[in-house]
Amino acid sequence: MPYPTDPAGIAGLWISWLLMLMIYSYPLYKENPVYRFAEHTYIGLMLAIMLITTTITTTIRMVGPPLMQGKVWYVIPVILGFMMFFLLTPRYRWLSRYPIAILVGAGFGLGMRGVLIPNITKQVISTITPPAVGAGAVDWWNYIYIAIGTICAVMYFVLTWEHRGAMGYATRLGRWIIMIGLGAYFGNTVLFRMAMLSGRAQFFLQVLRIAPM
Amino acid sequence: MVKKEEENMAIIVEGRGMALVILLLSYILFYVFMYLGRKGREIPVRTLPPMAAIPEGIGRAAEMGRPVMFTPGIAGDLNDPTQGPQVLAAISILGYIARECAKTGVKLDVFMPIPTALPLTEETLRTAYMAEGKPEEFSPDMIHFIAGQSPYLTAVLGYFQRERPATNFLIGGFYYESVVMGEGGNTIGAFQIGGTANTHQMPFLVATCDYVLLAEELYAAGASISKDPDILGCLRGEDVMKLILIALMIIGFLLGFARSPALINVLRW
Amino acid sequence: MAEVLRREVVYLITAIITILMFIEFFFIGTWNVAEELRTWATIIANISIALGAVRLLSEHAKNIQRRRAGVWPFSIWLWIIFLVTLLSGLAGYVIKQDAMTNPLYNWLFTWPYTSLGQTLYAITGFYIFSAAYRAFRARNIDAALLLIAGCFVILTNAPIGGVIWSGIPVIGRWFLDYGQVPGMRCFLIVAAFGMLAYGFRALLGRERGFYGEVAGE
Amino acid sequence: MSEEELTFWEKLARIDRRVFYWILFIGLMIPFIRPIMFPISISPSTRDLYEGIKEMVEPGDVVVMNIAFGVSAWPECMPAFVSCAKLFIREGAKIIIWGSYYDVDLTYEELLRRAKEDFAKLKYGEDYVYLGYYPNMEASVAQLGSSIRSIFSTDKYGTPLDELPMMKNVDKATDIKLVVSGDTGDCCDYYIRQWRIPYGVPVAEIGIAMLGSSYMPFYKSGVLFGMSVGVRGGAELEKLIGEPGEATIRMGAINISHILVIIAVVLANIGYFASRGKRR
Repeated sequence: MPYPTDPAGIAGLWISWLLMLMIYSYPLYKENPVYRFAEHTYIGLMLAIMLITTTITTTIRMVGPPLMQGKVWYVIPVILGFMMFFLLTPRYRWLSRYPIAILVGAGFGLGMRGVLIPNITKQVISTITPPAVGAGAVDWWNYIYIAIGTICAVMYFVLTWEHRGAMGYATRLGRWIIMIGLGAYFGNTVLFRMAMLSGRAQFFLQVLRIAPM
Repeated sequence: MVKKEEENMAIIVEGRGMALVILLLSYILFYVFMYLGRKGREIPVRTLPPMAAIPEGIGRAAEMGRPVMFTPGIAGDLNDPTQGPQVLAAISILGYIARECAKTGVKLDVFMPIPTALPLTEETLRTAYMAEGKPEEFSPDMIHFIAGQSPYLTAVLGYFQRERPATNFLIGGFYYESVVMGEGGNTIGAFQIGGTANTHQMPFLVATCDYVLLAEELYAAGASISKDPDILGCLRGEDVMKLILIALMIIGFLLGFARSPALINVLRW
Repeated sequence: MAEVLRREVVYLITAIITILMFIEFFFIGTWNVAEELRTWATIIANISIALGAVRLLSEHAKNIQRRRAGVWPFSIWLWIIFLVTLLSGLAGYVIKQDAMTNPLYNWLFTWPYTSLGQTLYAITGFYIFSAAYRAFRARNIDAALLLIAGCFVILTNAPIGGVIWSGIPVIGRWFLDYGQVPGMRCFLIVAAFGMLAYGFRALLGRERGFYGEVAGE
Repeated sequence: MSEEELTFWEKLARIDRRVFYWILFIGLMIPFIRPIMFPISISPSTRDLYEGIKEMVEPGDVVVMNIAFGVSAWPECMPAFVSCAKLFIREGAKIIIWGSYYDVDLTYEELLRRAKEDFAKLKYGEDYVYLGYYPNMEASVAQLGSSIRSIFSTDKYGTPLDELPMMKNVDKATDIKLVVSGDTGDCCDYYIRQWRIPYGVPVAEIGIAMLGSSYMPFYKSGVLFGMSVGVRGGAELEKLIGEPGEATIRMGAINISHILVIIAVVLANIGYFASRGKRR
């Protein structure tokens, strides 16, 4: 985005910059009214934008054309959708369970049928697929590591039997394997958070025209 | 002609047979163990070190004469299908913590940022103190309700500095508050027990807590206290499935050295 | 009767829809009902997103009504900014069929909203850094393994790691490409069974948190 | 002497956390004033993403770019997403853009702005379309796989899909060559479960770095054909398409911040073991 030249753009840029500093006054200084002000500004904006994009415009776009074509039954999901708001009234709260039942049924039905192959069978297949012909010692080591690692890690989550004897050793190894996984996850989390923060540091400088926009 | 008939005979979509087998087998196992659980068969949960450490943590607080803090994190609304069960399990564990606290006379402070879980929390604490014969020691003021992530964090960190709790329980559904509270508790030298099923917060709890309940362990810990036969039965069913999978993987792993694709082909069915 | 409508019928609907989704997936044939239901679910979900907003807004309205100390002026501000954004967006939508065509809405969206969103999302970076110094200690084997793997990955993700010592990216890449796989794979498998169990209890009507039953009637 | 050492570490441990926040924030600014560049190696998952697209996409194929990240995750996801769009355009693909995050409109506009020169060669409706927002849930993604028209009967601007030339014969997942999903959450899971498995549509992921860990088993088992991990993946893709951009510059800040984190962890642990050894 080039540095804005119109007054509205310049005002927007500087207001954004100020709002950023208001938020960072919380970690960099302490909790204060200025931070609260910026936080509430965000929530207000977010709610309005969310309502406009989702509930209002998308519903009209999704339901309008079929209704025009004479598919009258499209009124039913709209009514069901608004029945969700009965959650807010203690007396008729139970009415909201009908739309929830559809959402939960579709959600679990699709979720359960969906996880079977990618999460279970594909993972088992990938674990037990040996390296290609002509693979070196490193590939075989990785094959053994992943297979034994997965077996021990899954065994760690066997929760209704005591881990005694050989199983005890296996599950201890399993926990260490899980920790290595979480360690890599942690390393990636640092990358994510720092990338986000660097975006803000860059913006800080861009507004002051120290860094190119 | 014969071929066409064969095609008509197939009713299961190609490549999804094994998935159906896993689904049905799991359901049968879940049902059988749920049924047995309801009939009164006890399903044990294995010793979880974090659970075993709870009395130790509370004993420490009693020795030092300082309070114990519990918080379930901000992520879980009870109606949320992924976060809700975590909070429910956490509240079951809170019941156990509260009983231990009542027994030893340690002050318990609960920081609860989830409005929907408030009545249940109060009920759990009241029952726990009643069960230990000390209903007069329970007061709703033990539950500090604070809405909003930043006020919640500020309140907890302020509490750490003021009261210096001996033991913190960070068990439930967490967002980034896990880092901040884990660090805050560490700085005051508190003994910390964490637990969550949100993968994105597990590393922080592992790095800052002395004991951590990971993923399914949280549900198992909760069920081991609430003795819910449905959850325990399902856990046992899941375990049997996991053992079957482990057996398959061991066989497949060994077959891998012989480069035999037999098992892989079966799984692809 | 009313009690049946409140509970059993609801559980039955959930169960039927769940099973319908299974049938569509596993068995050959065309299943128009399942497709229709998914469109319905999409519309319902789309409308119900407003529920969270309504809840939050009414909470802030209560703050204003009760003059909750230290909070209510902010709640008023939240309502003002909400209404301004909503009305400007609606104006844009009504006039030109696109909310973004309204200059005020576009401005609020492009500048304050974007900036605040990115700022709030990034705040955790600070906490991770101070926690790294003050709390991330190898207090036991678990934490030690986590930190060792973590440090190698951190130095691999940053190109400077390879400049410090050429072995770092080699080890770090191993952690990323192989080391973490069994642990993460185990989470996938365990989560899948957890979902099957949870869904099964929902199918039988024994898991009711999401209907709002636990939170009190 | 050893007692002095103890107090030294203790003193260090008591430094106010805000000192660290300031060090970090100022440290992050340095690379934007004075760039710090080191060569970037390409990771296998990013290479597979790049080569997979080059191999699979023929001119005229229809691909989907799913925006499941918000404005708030631009610094992390946008560079890779933009590079990917550029790559699609070079391969002659026709692009459908839609998204499941409510501020998707802004992300779409930013995508057009950042890849302005590439999109200038294309014609809306013939080479790319923008369908707008759909709710982020499994049922919607599944239904998009069965029939796009049952969710989007028109494009974002109200034109019926049948009037858009590139959408004429496109309605099901099987009409789509491949999907690239940019994520902060679990939307890619839905594409895996509802597009990849039932219809065999190749799916790739451009996600925040944490998803690089959670989706690694999917990539390893061939469920995802490629994966770009956070801003680092963005920098790698920029290198692969030969247009170093935002992510490449940002790697300087990544260098500084990562080194700071490592120093912090190392110091913390030296202090911890020093004071613990003393106590014994």
